[in-house]
Amino acid sequence: MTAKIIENYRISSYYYRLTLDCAEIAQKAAPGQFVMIRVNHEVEPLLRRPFSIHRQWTSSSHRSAQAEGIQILFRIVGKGTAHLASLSRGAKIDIIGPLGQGFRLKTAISHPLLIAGGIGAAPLLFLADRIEEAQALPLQPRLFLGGKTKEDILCREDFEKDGFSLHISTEDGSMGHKGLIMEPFSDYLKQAMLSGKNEITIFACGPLPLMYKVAEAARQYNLSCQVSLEQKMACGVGACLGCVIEWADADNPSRYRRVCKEGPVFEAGRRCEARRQEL
Amino acid sequence: MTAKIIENYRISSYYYRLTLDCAEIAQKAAPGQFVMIRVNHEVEPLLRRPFSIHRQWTSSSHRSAQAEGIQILFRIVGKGTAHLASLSRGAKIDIIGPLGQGFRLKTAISHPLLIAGGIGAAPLLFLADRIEEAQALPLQPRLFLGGKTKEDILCREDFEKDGFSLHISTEDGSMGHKGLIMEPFSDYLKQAMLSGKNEITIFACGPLPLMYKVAEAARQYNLSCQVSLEQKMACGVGACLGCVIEWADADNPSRYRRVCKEGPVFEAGRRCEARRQEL
Amino acid sequence: MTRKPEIRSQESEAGIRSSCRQPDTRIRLAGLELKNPVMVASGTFGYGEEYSRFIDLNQLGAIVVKGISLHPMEGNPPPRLAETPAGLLNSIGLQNVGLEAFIKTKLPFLESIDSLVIVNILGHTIDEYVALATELSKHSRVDALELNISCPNVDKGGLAFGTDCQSTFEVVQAVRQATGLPLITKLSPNVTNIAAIASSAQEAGTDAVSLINTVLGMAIDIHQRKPALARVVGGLSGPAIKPIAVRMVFQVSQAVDIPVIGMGGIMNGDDAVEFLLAGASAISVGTAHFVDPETPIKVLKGIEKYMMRYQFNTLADIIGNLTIP
Amino acid sequence: MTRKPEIRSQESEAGIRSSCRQPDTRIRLAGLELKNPVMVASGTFGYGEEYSRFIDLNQLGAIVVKGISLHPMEGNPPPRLAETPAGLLNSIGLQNVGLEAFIKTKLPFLESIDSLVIVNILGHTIDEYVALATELSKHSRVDALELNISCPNVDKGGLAFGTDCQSTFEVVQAVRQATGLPLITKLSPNVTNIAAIASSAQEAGTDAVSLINTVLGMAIDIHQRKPALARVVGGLSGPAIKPIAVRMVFQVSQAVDIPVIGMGGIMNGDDAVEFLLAGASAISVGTAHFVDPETPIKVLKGIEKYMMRYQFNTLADIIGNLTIP
Ligand SMILES: Cc1cc2nc3c(=O)[nH]c(=O)nc-3n(C[C@H](O)[C@H](O)[C@H](O)COP(=O)(O)OP(=O)(O)OC[C@H]3O[C@@H](n4cnc5c(N)ncnc54)[C@H](O)[C@@H]3O)c2cc1C
Ligand SMILES: Cc1cc2nc3c(=O)[nH]c(=O)nc-3n(C[C@H](O)[C@H](O)[C@H](O)COP(=O)(O)OP(=O)(O)OC[C@H]3O[C@@H](n4cnc5c(N)ncnc54)[C@H](O)[C@@H]3O)c2cc1C
Ligand SMILES: Cc1cc2nc3c(=O)[nH]c(=O)nc-3n(C[C@H](O)[C@H](O)[C@H](O)COP(=O)(O)O)c2cc1C
Ligand SMILES: Cc1cc2nc3c(=O)[nH]c(=O)nc-3n(C[C@H](O)[C@H](O)[C@H](O)COP(=O)(O)O)c2cc1C
Ligand code: FES
Ligand code: FES
Repeated sequence: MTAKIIENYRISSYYYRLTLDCAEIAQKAAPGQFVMIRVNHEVEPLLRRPFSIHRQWTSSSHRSAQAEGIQILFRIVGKGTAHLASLSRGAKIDIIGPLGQGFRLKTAISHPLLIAGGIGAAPLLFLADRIEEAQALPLQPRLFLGGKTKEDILCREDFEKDGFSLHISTEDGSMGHKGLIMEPFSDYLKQAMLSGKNEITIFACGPLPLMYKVAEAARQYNLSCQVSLEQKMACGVGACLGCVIEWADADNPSRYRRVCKEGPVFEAGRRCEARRQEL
Repeated sequence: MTAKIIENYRISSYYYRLTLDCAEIAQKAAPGQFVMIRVNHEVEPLLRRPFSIHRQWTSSSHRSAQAEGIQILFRIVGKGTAHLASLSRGAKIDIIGPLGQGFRLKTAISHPLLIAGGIGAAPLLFLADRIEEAQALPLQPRLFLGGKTKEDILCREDFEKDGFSLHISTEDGSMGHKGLIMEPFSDYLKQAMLSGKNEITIFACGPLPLMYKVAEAARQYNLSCQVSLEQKMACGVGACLGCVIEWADADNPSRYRRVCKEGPVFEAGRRCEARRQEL
Repeated sequence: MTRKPEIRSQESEAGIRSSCRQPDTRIRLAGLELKNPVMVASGTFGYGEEYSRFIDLNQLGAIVVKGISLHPMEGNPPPRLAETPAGLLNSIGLQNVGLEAFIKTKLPFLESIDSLVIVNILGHTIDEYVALATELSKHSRVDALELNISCPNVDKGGLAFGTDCQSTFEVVQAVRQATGLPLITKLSPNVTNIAAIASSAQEAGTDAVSLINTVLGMAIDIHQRKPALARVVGGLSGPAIKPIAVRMVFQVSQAVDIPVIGMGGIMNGDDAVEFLLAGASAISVGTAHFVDPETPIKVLKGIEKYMMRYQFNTLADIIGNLTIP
Repeated sequence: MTRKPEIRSQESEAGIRSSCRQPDTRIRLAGLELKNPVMVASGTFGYGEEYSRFIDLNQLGAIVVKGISLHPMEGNPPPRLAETPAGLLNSIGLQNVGLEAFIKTKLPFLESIDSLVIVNILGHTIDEYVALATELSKHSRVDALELNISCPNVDKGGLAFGTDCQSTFEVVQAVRQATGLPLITKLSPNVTNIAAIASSAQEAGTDAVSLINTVLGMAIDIHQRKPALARVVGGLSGPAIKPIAVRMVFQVSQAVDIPVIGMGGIMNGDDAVEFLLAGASAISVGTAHFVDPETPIKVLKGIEKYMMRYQFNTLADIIGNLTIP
């Protein structure tokens, strides 16, 4: 379907926030789901590009207003994203979605811990919005946000507005803790376990190595954990079998699973003992 | 080299006049020569597109001012020209030229007859400018301008400013004579020959069938004639041998000749008896 | 935003209006009656269901499902995809649910569709192909079989069946004897002489040939200094291969008497017409689904528009209708 | 106008600065000493002179001139060119001035250039190849010969020499015996097993192989319902064929011990590096000249930049430097 660009806002040198008018997708969207965008009508790039749904959007300030569109938070890494960044308000783009399996929020979550690396923050804000809307939590929800430099620390204020307490780290120390975000996250987990706060659910999105480490930590403490993974995609709808990843759990013994269909969000914590060695 | 767009003026639904800042090319340019333009930096269209130099351009109103740029008159027919039409003032395009062999104006021309079909008018205006600058002609120069509809009749006023007397025809009769431009042209030739005006030199540019007919007429009356031809091109510089056309004359017996190198302007009149039958 | 000027069509619209009769796009081939010549290529359309949310499957001439093997195959390790200029490299490794699960879990959905269903089959030995053909012939929802002969023949050191006339003949003949279903042999383009392979398949009794499968290709991640695909070499599809596909469809059409189903880089109606003019009786949309799930419908509309514009009433009027200078 | 945002490089610029030593891009192959690995492909660069207005020919590793035959050839009728998605189809028909005129009118210009000159030769019989090689070996300005074996072998019913191991062996061996010049055999990609052909050429004594020549393709003008090229089928070049070329260069490099010269769709330095990593010792720029005459210079700069970024000092460090999972 076609969506009109409401705004394509440049956050910093490489990050953009794209607001799209597409009520149909917006109203069906769940946190963790994604859309496939055709950035132009040329043969290069040939394929659509996958982007997480960053937020539902509404023009009205009324809280209970129906969603009229979605936002995408993206980083320029190649041709497709560069082209997307060049589009302006009023332009129309071809988009399909919402696609894939998002974060599962069915059971009451008493203590959500979110962890993101860089652009991984994108889908977590939608999740944070939902957590904030739906839940009166016994403990303050927390977000661990890591990046290379302070430019990669995205949406800080938005998460704070959603009532999250933030832990920030940057590799160059330009904001927050200097180092990798796994360090404060591990420390927190260790302490939480000591103090008996084991009703933790982890939601993670970011580079694959970070996802492995988060999953490993979750299993170590036997915590519930969901991670959002990435893989190159062609169809985005489960038809081509191109986007598989090796990520199995007890309920899903098949070796390769489609990021676009069974994912992008996968169970990664205590329910994933079957193939622990492979992660 | 790179040229900045000074203006990309939309003449009518499908015709544009592009003014480019490229003094180097402009100062070397001769009427009938062309440039190769890279319309974008994508893989489609892959190749440069050839365009005749329509006019030299200068920002100053002083007549003897040095040329600072060139103009291109083009018609949208496909991807490349559509993209070119979408470019605006200030954009930079990659251009090489001037290329090829233009109209030969060495000998004194007492009675130039120009004939153009549609976009064929483009290079003829540059020629008309030169004729107007250089020559005090015994007879008024004439231009025969044909098109499908009046939209295809280009640069009327400019040719008139250059002192040309105009004969116009359109297939739908929306301007001038209703019919093909060969009709008034043939009539004129016939009459001119009767009245002994045989110091005629014909300069033609337009669709291939028209060029064949013009060449045929020139040979019939034993007149000097130069036609500008088109062929798909790849290199534009004589290297690939892709743009050949079957157009031989007494001086050039080789069967296939490169439009980009030996052309685009070829001798077609009395000097071309060798292969008359092939035309 | 850039202005997007319209492209002037070389012919006036009047030509289109003058003949508004809806053209007849039905086509019979290999004993099948297709409501139109637009099929979907194996492996690019899953088992049909995946795209049912995006287009009306009943509008398709035929659905060719993802290649099925006797036993489930887990496929190749990721990464399985790489984009190239105007093309896509894939190395899915023939991952599929296997014959049994296909019949149990995938075929039922297709019962509700009234387009033809063609099952693409693959094997590593002739016996596997025969077993697949025998079993699938028992199911009335299966309208035809498409033999993917681009698979490694384990009895011949892993060389693909379809790269050799003799192996092609043998596998097609064996399957021909095992099934009464219409049989389509899908040819590999990675051969010196595709017309010769097509002739062997014809001799062995195939009812039609389809082509082209993907062209072997490779891409390298120069920053990591490793192949972009885990399995190094993959299959190239998409617009990049269209001229190769058109050439092969033309060559094969000249060489055989059976119908040809053309594919390779078809993105729109004009591309499809190119294949029909080259001699194909039907065409398949493949990679284009990924770009736009509605492609098959748009392709059909494009073919119809072309037929109306030039006043062709039936598909037979355009198939192979090419003037060779 | 559209804003054109920069693309963020995945590695920081610091990596580049840390090793500013100019890398050594010289390469020896087939007894030749190239100042750099960037050559220009036969048929895309005329006889050198055509592009001398646009680039400094002395900066090229080698100039491979348009294919020369014993007698002048007038080539195919037009149209000879058609554009396809990310590709170019050509059917020049081997038009060239012939051996005698080449020596008289084209070679003198090349005397003034200090890059290597490689003459691409083509014949319709083995005798023609031998005659060409014999005569060209007498001219000191000719540094090496490149054998185009994609030509129809009239003694074998017009099948191209390069589609058959035996014919390849025969023609290469005959030319090998006729010349002491370094001999490069240029392979056709239109074969089932290019590694086998390369091995035959090696066995017959070629000093190097170059690949790929163009891929056979076809395009149709659907409005005129005739082939876009007068001669129906032509050769596909450009970015579209790059993945096919990289695959073949990789396969051939694995199969032979002689150096490989890679080409097919190289548009920039990154593309060239892809071929080097796949195993090529040098590369040729072809169709890209038409897009940008400065491509060879830009490609060389791109290779150097890559080497500096990853701190490779010599070309040998990157040739075939590929991790296979
Ligand atoms: C489910 C999912 C959700 C995503 N959500 C977001 C998001 O919210 N915001 C965002 O900025 N990006 C997101 N991505 C990544 C985004 O799709 C890629 O950055 C984009 O496709 C790159 O396109 P390109 O043409 O600019 O880069 P290309 O020119 O295609 O590639 C440039 C570089 O990016 C890498 N790359 C390409 N595709 C992917 C991919 N799918 N995953 C990871 N790396 C890739 C390439 O390997 C290469 O190094 C998501 C990916 C997936 C699979
Ligand atoms: C020496 C020379 C000078 C030219 N001068 C002008 C000029 O001043 N103004 C102008 O508008 N056009 C001129 N042309 C034609 C112009 O080059 C083509 O219209 C243009 O290349 C079409 O590009 P496209 O991508 O828009 O069309 P494409 O998508 O490439 O093709 C669309 C249609 O145009 C036809 N076409 C493509 N290339 C050519 C070509 N070289 N000649 C004729 N038809 C072609 C195709 O067959 C097709 O029918 C000239 C051509 C030559 C060879
Ligand atoms: C992801 C993918 C998977 C494919 N799987 C199969 C398959 O299982 N069996 C088969 O015969 N062809 C398979 N093909 C080949 C296609 O059916 C088709 O022949 C090829 O892609 C060319 O058409 P296209 O360029 O329109 O995609 C596959 C192609 C792609 C891109
Ligand atoms: C117009 C043109 C003419 C060519 N002529 C020759 C030739 O005479 N001899 C030859 O061996 N290869 C010839 N080739 C093939 C090129 O040398 C090269 O192998 C091929 O184009 C692939 O490289 P590219 O994709 O970079 O162009 C020609 C290619 C083109 C495009
Ligand atoms: S992208 Fe096609 S199955 Fe996931
Ligand atoms: S376009 Fe290459 S020789 Fe004329």
